Amino acid sequence: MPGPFISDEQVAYARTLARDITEPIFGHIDKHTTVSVERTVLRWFGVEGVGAMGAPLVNLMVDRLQAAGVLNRGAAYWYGRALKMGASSPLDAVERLTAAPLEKLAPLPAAEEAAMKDEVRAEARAAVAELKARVAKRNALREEFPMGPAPHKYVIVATGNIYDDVDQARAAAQAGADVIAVIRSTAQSLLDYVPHGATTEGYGGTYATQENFRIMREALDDESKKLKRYVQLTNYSSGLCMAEIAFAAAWERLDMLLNDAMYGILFRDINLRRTFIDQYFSRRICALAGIIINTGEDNYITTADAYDAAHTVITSQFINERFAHRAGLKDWQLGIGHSYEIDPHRPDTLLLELSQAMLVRRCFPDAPLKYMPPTKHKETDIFFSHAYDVMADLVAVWTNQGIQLLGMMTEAMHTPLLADRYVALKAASYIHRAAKGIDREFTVREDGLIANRARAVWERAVKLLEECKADGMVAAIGRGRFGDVKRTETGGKGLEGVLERAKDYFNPFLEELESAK
Amino acid sequence: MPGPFISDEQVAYARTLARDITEPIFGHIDKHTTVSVERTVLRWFGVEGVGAMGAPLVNLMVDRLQAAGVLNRGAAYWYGRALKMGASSPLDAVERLTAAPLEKLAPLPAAEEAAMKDEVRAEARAAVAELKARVAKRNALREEFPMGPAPHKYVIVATGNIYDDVDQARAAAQAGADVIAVIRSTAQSLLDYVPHGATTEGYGGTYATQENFRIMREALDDESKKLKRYVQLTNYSSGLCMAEIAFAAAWERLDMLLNDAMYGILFRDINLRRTFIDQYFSRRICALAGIIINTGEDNYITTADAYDAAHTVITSQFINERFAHRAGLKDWQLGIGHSYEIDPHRPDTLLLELSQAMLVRRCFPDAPLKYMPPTKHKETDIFFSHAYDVMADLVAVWTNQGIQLLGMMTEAMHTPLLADRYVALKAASYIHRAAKGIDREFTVREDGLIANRARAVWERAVKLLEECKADGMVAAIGRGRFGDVKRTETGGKGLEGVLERAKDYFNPFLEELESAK
Amino acid sequence: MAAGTPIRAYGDRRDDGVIQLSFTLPVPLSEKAKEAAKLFCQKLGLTEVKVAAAERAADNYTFFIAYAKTHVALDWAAIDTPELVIKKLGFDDLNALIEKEVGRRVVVFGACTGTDTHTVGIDAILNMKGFSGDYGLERYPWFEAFNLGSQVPNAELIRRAALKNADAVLVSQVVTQRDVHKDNSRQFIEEAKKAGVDKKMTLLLGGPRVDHKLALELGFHAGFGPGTKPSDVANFIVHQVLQRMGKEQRGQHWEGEPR
Amino acid sequence: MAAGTPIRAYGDRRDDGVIQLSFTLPVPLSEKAKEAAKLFCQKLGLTEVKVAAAERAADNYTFFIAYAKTHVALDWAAIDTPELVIKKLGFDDLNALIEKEVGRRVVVFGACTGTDTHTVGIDAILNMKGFSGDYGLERYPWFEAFNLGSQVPNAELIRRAALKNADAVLVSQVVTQRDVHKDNSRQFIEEAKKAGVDKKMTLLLGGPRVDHKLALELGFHAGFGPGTKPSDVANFIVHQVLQRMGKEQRGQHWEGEPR
Ligand code: B12
Ligand code: B12
Ligand SMILES: Cc1ncc(COP(=O)(O)O)c(C=O)c1O
Ligand SMILES: Cc1ncc(COP(=O)(O)O)c(C=O)c1O
Repeated sequence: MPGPFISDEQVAYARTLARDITEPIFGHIDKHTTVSVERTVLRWFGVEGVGAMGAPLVNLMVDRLQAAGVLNRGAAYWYGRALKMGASSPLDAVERLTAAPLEKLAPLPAAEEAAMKDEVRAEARAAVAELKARVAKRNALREEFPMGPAPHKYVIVATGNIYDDVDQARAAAQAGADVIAVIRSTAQSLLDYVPHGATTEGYGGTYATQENFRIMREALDDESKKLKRYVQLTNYSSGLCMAEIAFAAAWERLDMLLNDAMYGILFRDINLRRTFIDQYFSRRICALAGIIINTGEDNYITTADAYDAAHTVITSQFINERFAHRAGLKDWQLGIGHSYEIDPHRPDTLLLELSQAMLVRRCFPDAPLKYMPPTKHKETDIFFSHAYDVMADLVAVWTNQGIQLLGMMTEAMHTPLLADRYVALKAASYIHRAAKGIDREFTVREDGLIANRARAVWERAVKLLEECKADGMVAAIGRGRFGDVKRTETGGKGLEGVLERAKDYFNPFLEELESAK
Repeated sequence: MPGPFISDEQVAYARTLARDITEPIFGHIDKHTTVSVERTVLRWFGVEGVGAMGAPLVNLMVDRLQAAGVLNRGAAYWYGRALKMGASSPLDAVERLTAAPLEKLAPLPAAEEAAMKDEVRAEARAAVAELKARVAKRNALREEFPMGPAPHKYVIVATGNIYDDVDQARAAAQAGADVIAVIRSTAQSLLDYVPHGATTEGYGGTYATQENFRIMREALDDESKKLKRYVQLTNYSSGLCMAEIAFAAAWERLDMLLNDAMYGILFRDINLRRTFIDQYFSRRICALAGIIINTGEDNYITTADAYDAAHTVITSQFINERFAHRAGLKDWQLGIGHSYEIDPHRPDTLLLELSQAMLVRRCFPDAPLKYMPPTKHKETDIFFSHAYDVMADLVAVWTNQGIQLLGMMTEAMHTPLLADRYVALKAASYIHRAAKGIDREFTVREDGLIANRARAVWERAVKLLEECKADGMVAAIGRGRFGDVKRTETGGKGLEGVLERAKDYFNPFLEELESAK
Repeated sequence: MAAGTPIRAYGDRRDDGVIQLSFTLPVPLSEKAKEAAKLFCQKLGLTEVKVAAAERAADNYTFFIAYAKTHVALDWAAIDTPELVIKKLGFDDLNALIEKEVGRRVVVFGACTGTDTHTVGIDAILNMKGFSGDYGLERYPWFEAFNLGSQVPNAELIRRAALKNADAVLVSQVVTQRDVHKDNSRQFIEEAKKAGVDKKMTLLLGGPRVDHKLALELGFHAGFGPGTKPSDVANFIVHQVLQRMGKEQRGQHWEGEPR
Repeated sequence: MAAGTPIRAYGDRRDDGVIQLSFTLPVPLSEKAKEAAKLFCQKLGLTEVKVAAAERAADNYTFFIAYAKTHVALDWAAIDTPELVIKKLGFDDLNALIEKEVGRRVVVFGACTGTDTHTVGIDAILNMKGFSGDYGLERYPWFEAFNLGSQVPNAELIRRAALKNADAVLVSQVVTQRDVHKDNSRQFIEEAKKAGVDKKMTLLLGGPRVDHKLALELGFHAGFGPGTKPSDVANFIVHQVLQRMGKEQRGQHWEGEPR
C-alpha cells in the first residue's frame, strides 16, 4: 500500500495551489482562440480533404479567414455565412468563403444572424451527436470484449508505414498488448497542419492522420474480436495541431491520447499561449469522447536529472490535473504521467522509484496513472536493459498503474523490432502475474528511506507550486523549472496562430462541450 | 522484514523435533565407519598419489585392509603398525601394509600399542595443526582483501577442463563474482575414489581432485589480490567420497562446500547408512576448517513440485541444521539451501517465493542461507529466462541471503558460457544495488497471502518432522517424503563400504575433531 | 504466405533481414575490438552491421551485441521436416482399443541411460503422475510400464526389455554437452542391433534436445522433444504395435483430437 | 594475445566459435518453422546449429533464439581502426594553454541539426553542467560556446558559425532510423563546402551511433560516440586550433592524463 507519507490536508492544499495557478491562465484561454481550434471546428462540420497543393482544406480556409482579419469571430460564423451564401456542402462552403472578399462582407442583420447561428448550432449539435454515436460504438465493443486487467500493457509501433504498423500492432496484440500507440514521425509536432490520408514514409514514427487512425482502429477492432479482448489505440494530441488531432482521434474511436498542458512548450518550443489554448479545446473533446489522456511529466526527467527533478513531476501533475478537470475530464480519464528514470548506477533506485510511484499514487488515488519505463539510462546491452525494464514492471504492478508503457530492450538503439515487443510483453505478463497484489501484502514504514524520500520530494513540489502561484506559470517556465528548459511567453512556434476572440466570437462546439455534463 | 508468521516457541519446537529425529542416527554413526572415512584418515597423514593402475594409494590400502577384514580397527591403527614396521614415509607405509599378511599380524602388547597410538596421535595432531595453518593463511587473505557485501554472487564454471575453468573463473571474478563453484563431472558422486591430478576431460563439469582444487584456488588468490576483493571457491563434498573431498578442500583452502545430509541418498541413490556416516565426518572437517557448507534442499523441488513440496524443504533444513550443529558447525557456516522454483506460469509466484524465503529467514536468522535461482521451469527463451532470474535476485537481496547462486539465462540449454555469467552478474549487481535494504522498508502483513502461505507451509513442515520423529528418518525416506524419491536403508550404492567399528577402533583425527571447541 | 515467396528475417519491416547476435571475443575492450566485432559480423555475410554493445566481460574478453542485416532467404516449400503427426485417442478409448485389438497389455521399458541422471523427463512419461495434467503410462490399465530409473547402462535396459518381450523401449537423454547424448544413443542402437531387438521393438528417444528428425537419423523409430505428453507417446506406441500386428497400415493415425 | 593468432568467438572454451542469434521469421510456429530457422543459420555458414527457442510471437511470426558455431576467424593485427587518441590536459591547464598560445577565446558553435530534437547529448558537451562530472565547454573561461539547440537547419548553423569566425562546429545526430543521420551529415558537409568553411573550421560530429571512423568517412574532422566527455572535445579542439596556427604538428597530443 502506498503510505500516507503526507496528510490529506497537504494533498488538498496542493490542489488549491494548482487551482490558483491555473485560474489566471483560464482568464487568457477564455479570451482567445487559435487557428488550430478553428480548423477543428471546420473539421467537425465535415470539412475534409486537401486542396490542389496538398494543403488541407481547413488550413486553406482558416488561413484565408486569418489573412482577411476576420477569424476572430470564429470559423463557425463564417461557415454559417457560407451556408447563407448557398453552400451545398462543407467543401462548397470552403470554396465560397475562399472566393469571397470577406473583409468587405457586410454584417448580417441581427435577426438573420441569430437565425443563422441557430442553424449552425443545430448542425453542430448533430455533428456532436454523430461523434457521440461513434464513441458509443467503441464503448459497445469494449463492453463486448472486456479489456485485460490493469496495468494495461502499452507498446509502441513506429515503422513509418501505416501498413507495416498494422502488421506489428496485430502481432503485439496477439502477444498480449492492451494498448497500441502509433508513434508520430519526428517533428510532426511542428507542422501547423494535419497530414492527409494513409502514409507510408515517416522517420522514427508514422504520421498521425485521420485515415491512419481509421486504418489502425479497424485492424484493432478486428483483432479485438479475434482475441475476444478489446485492444486500445492511442496517438499524440500534441504540438501545433493538438485540437485537430483530438477531434480526428475522437471521430476514429481512439481510446487514449498523449496530451499534456506543457509538453509542447518545453519539448517542442511551441508558444506557451498557443499551447494553453489548444490544450483546453483538445481536452474538452477528450472529455466528451471518453478518451483517456496521458500527460507527459515523464519527459521532464529525460532532460533534467530524475533524482533532482523528481518534485517537478509532482508539481506538474497537479497543474495538469487541474487543467484537465477544468476541461471536464473525469478522474478515470487522467493517465497522469511519471516514470522509472533514475540513473540505475545510483544505489537504492528501486526504493527511490517505489517512493516516487507511491507518492504519485497517494496524490491521485482515482486516476489510472500512466507509467513510463526507463529510457534515458538504457544501455545498448539488451540483457541489462531487459533486467532494468523488469524492475519497472514490478513498480507498475505494485503501485497499480492503469497504463504501463513497456520498456524495450533495444531502447538505446532503435524503434522496437517485432521481437522486442514480444520479449517485453512476455516479461511484463510474468511480472504482473507473479506480483499482483503485492501492495496489499506490505505496509510501508513511515520512518524508512521510501517515506522520507517521498516527504522530501513532496516538500519541494509544494514549494514549486507556491512559486508558480506567487510568480505565475510563465515566470516559472521562464526560469527553467520544468525539464530544465526555459521558455518565454512570446517565444516559440505558433504565436502567430493565436487570436483574441472578437466580442461576438462564435463557436457552437465549444458551447456544446462546455455545457455537456 | 520477514514476519514473525509463527511464534518463537513453534520454531523451538521444530528444533526439538529435529534433535529427536537425528539422535538415533547418531547412535548408528558413532558405531560405524566407512571406507571413505578411513581413506580420509590416510590422506590426512599424507598418503597421496596413485598406484600403478591409476588407483589412489589410499584406495589400495583401505581395500587391502577391508579385504583382510581388519579395517574396523581404523586405518590409523594400521598406519601406526606400518610405522612400527619401520615405514619411513606414508608411501612406504602403504607398501608395507599392502605386502603384509594383516590377518595374521599378531596384536601388539598393550603398552606398546598405547605408545604407538600416542605416536600416531601426535602425528595426527601435527597434521591437524598443519591444516589449521593453511586455513589461517586463507583467513588472512580474506582479511586483507575483504569480500563484497552479501548476498555473495555465486556462479559456476563447468567446462570439463580445469585450465579452461580457471580462465572462466577469472573472468567471472572480474565481472563481479564473489564465489566460484567448479561443477563436477557427471556421476563423480558414484565414484568410490577421488580422481588424481589435474584433469581436462569431464562432462557437464570438471572432476573434483585435490590438484584441481589447488590450481583453482591459486588462480583465485591471484585474482583476489588484483581485484583487492577476496573471491571464494567452492566444490562438492557429496557422493561416495564426501569426507575425502572435504579433507582435500580444507587442505587446499576452499571456502565452501556443497554438503548435504540426504542429497546423496535421494539424488544419487547412495546408501543411506553410508551417507549419514560420511556426512558426519565431512562436516567435522568443515567445522574445523571454517568451511561454509551449502545444503541441498533446493534439489527436492526440482523433482517434486515446488509449490506442493515447499514444506519438505523446511523440514529437511531443520534436520540438516541439527546434523551440522552436532558436527560442530556454527550458524555462520550454515548455507542452508532453498530456491526460487515455483512454476512461473502460476499466479502470485513472487509472493509465494517471498513467503518461502522469508519463512526460511525467520527460522534461521543467523545462518547465511544459500539461495538457488529458478532452474526447472527455465525456458530456452533466454530473454524470459533472464527476467525470471532477476526476480530471484530481488528475493535474495530482500531476504538477506548470504550466498546467492545466480541464474543463467541459458540454464535450459547448456552449462554457462562466459557471456552468460557476465550477463547474470551485471543484472544481479544492479538488483542488489537497487533494492538493498528493502526488507527494512516494509512490514509484511500478518493477514496477507504471504503470511498465510508461510503458516500453511510451516504446519505441514512440522507434521512431517513429527512423522520423521515417530517413524524414523528411514521410514520417511522410504515413503518418498523428500523430493518424491523413495530409498531403503540397505539399498543404494556403497553399503559395502560401511563397517561396524571394532571395540578398539582408532581414529585420532576424529578424536581431535570431536574435542575441538 | 504465398507459395514460392522467399522467407526473410523480419525486424522492423517485412523482409528487412534484421537479426540480433551476441558473442564474445578474446580481446580487451577497445575501439579496435569493436571494429573486430564488426568485421566478424561482416565475415558472416551480414551487412549494415551495428555493434550495439561492447561490454568488458573481463580484462581480456569483450562481449558484443550486434544487430545487422542478412540476405539469407529461404524457400519455404522446399523445407523438409519429418513431422510426427499424432492425432490422438483419449485415455479410455486408447485402453479400450488395446483391449480389443491387441488383446494383451502393451509392455514398455524406459530409462535414462548412460551417465545421465535426469529422471524428471522419463518419469513424466512413465510415472502415474504424468505431465501437465496428462497421465503417465503406468496409469493406463492396458500398458505395463517399467521405469528403470537413471544411469542405466544401455545393454542392461535392452536385456531387461528383451526378457519381457517389450513392445517399446524408451530412452531419455538430457545431458548433451559435447554431444554425449548422441554418442550414447548410437551406442544404444548398436546394442539393440547386437541383441537383435531393433526390428522387433519400437525404439523411442526423448529429451530436451531431441527431435523426430534427429531420432530417425540416430536409428530410432521416433523422437520426442520438450513438452511431450505421455498420451502422445502412448498413442504412438499403440499404432506401432498394431502395425507390427498387421492390423494397421504403416504411418496411419487417428483423426481428431482426444476426448 | 600472441601476434598472428587468429581470433575466434569464445563461448565455453577457447576458440569454440559459439555465438548466439535471435531473429523473427514470418511463418507460424511449427516443426517446419524450426527446421527453417536451422536452415537459416546454416545459410549464414553456421554449424552445430541449436535452435534453442521458437516462440509464437504472433499467429504468423515466430521468434527464434539459436546457438551455433562459426568458423569465422579474424587476424587481429590486420584490423585497422583510426582511433582517436586524446591525452588530455585538465581544465585549468587547458585554459591556461589557450590564454598563452592562442591568445583569444576559442569559439565553438553546436546544434542538433535537421529534424533531430535530442539535445541532451549536445547539451552535455556544451552546457555549463557538462556530463558525468566533467564541465561543459560553456564553463571554460577560454571557450566561447554557442548552443543553438535543436532542429536547426544545417545551413543556419554554418551561417551563424561563419559570422563569428568559429573555430569549431559541433553537430549532434541522435535519430538514425533509415540512416537519416548520415544523410543529414552529408548534407551538412555539402553546405560547409558551399560556404567554404570546411577547411577553416574543425567540423565535429557526435551521437550514439557515431564513431571516429564514420565521421571521417562522412567528411568531418572527428567523430565522438557514446560516453564522450566535454573535456575530450575541448582538448581535441584546442589541438586543432594550434595546428591551424602552425604551433603544433598535425596529429599531436599531450601525454598523460589530465589532473
Ligand atoms: C532437474 C535438473 C537436475 C536434477 C535432476 C534430478 C532428476 N532426478 O532428474 C539434478 C539437480 C540432480 C541435476 C543434476 C545435474 N545436472 Co541437471 N538439470 C536439471 C534441470 C534444472 C531440469 C531438467 C528437468 O527436469 N526438466 C523437466 C523435464 C520434464 O523436461 P525434459 O527432461 O526435457 O523431459 C520432457 C521431454 O524432453 C520429453 N522426454 C524426456 N525424455 C524422454 C524420453 C522419451 C522416451 C520420451 C518419449 C520423451 C522424453 O518428455 C518430457 C516431458 O515433456 C535442467 C535445466 C533445465 N531447466 O532444463 C538441468 C540440466 C539438464 N542439468 C545439467 C547438468 C550439466 C547437470 C549435472 C551433470 C551437473 C553436474 N556436473 O553436477 C548434474 C548431474 C546429472 C547427471 N549426471 O546427469 C545441464 C545439462 C547441460 C547439457 N545440455 O549438457 C542442464 C541443462 C543445466 C545447465 N544449463 O547446465 N540436474
Ligand atoms: C531523451 C530522449 C528523447 C527526449 C529528447 C529530449 C531532448 N531535448 O533531448 C524526447 C522525449 C523529447 C524524445 C523524443 C523523440 N525521440 Co527520443 N530518445 C531519448 C532517449 C531516451 C535518450 C537520449 C539521450 O538523451 N541520451 C543521453 C545523451 C547524453 O547521450 P547521447 O545523445 O548519445 O550523447 C552523448 C554522445 O553521443 C556524445 N554526443 C552526442 N552528440 C554529440 C555531438 C558532438 C559534436 C559531440 C562531440 C558529442 C556528441 O556526447 C554525449 C555525452 O557523452 C533515447 C533512447 C536512449 N536511451 O538512447 C531516445 C531515442 C534517441 N529517441 C528516439 C526517437 C525515435 C524519438 C522520436 C523521434 C519519437 C517520435 N517519433 O516521437 C521523438 C522525436 C525526437 C526528434 N524529432 O528528434 C529513438 C531514435 C531511434 C533511432 N535510432 O533512430 C531512440 C533511440 C528511442 C528508441 N529506441 O526508439 N526522445
Ligand atoms: C505529451 C506528449 N506529446 C507528444 C509526444 C511525442 O512527441 P512529438 O509528438 O512532439 O513528436 C510525447 C512524447 O513522449 C509526449 O509525452
Ligand atoms: C548437496 C549437493 N551435492 C552435490 C551436488 C552435485 O551433484 P553430484 O556431485 O551428485 O554430481 C548438488 C547439486 O546441486 C548438491 O546440491
